[in-house]
Amino acid sequence: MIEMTTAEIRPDELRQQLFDPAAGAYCGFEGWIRNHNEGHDVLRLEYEAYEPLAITEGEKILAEARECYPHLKAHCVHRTGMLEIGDCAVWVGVSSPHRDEAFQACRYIIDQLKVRLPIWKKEHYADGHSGWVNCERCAKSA
Amino acid sequence: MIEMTTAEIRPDELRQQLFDPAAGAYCGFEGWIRNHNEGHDVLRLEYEAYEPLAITEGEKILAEARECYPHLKAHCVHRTGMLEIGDCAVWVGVSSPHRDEAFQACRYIIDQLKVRLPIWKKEHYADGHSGWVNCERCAKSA
Amino acid sequence: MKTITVRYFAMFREHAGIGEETLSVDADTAVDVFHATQHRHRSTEPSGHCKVAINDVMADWDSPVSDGDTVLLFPPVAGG
Amino acid sequence: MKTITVRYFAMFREHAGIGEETLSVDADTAVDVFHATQHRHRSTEPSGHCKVAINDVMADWDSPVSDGDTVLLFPPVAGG
Repeated sequence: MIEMTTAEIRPDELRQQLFDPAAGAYCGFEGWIRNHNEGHDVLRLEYEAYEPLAITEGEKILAEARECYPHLKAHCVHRTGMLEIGDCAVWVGVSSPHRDEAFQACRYIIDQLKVRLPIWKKEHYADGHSGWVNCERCAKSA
Repeated sequence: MIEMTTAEIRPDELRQQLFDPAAGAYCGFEGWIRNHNEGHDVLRLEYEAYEPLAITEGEKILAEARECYPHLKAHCVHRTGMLEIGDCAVWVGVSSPHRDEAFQACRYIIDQLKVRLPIWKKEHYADGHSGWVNCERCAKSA
Repeated sequence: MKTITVRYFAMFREHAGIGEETLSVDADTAVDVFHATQHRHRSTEPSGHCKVAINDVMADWDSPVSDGDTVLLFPPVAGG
Repeated sequence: MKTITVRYFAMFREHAGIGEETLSVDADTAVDVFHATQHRHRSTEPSGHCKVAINDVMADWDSPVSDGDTVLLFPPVAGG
């Protein structure tokens, strides 16, 4: 299941939903807002999503992971709105019988989420400027 | 830092120690007690450790990971004693600027802990028997 | 001419100064709609970095558009 | 003959029926101590799967032992 939220992400509560007596391994990933990007001092990040398609595409990604690893339980939450340094922007949790699947599935899910979900982030810099991440670079390389 | 404990492992409190304004990624691994192993129904698991060397060897493993990934924060807790299905036996948490290092370092640490720490586990089965994990197999293959 | 509702997101919305508008365009496929909006808002983002959906379903640039469709224009994503 | 304190863990402790004992052994290296304990407790675990420490420091099987040393015998590990 994938959820979009404007509220604080609580990994500890979320991971409990993945409990399974047959699971020996849990792998969790969190994306935190960090204070720098490509040489800029970042003060905060603003996330915008188009939720209907973020949910549809996210569910597809989770289904792909479960197809590769049949005993997987996987869940993901992505936050939107204005986030501060240290806030958790995205959480992916996976439980499975063995650790190899848990690591691989968790990695697959976050990698795919990053490139396929219609979610954009705007960085607000210490110098007062702001910019959409990636977009400026794409425009330059055009 | 590596800790040995007989108390419940609380990943949420532990992960907060890894907070770093320069960290954009957090990867956590947990080993849970599962209800089966190699075709046996498992009721509970008993962990025994030789703590002085478990700590020394664990610190070495964490130092190796930090040498590969200089901006890493890493921490590990291993529980000992009698554990029930679903209990967390080991937790590894890693934060770093980017997700690639976080996943790789977390995986390195848990893989090394499993083969290098002087920690043994005895499975208690539904049929009333019990056995030290791995040891029986090694004896057979001798 | 077809009546197409276009929705802009993130950088595109800021550049267009509007989140949604309804246009009369001479367009057979999604990329024709994209080019019409670029002309209208003097934008140069290449379609290769962007994605498009038609009526809330992900589509390709050469997917056909029909009168009354809503076309969603997604700039490059950077989730997580 | 040297006086060596041997500590057993997990499977070894259960097999020996004791956690620690002090032996008089004719031993130059750690593996000699290991073989002496195997003979004593009729155990057949190969040293290749096991590890050894001398006075709380990880050692090799061919590490020398001295009178008064404590040798720790570790069966195969399975942490986590």
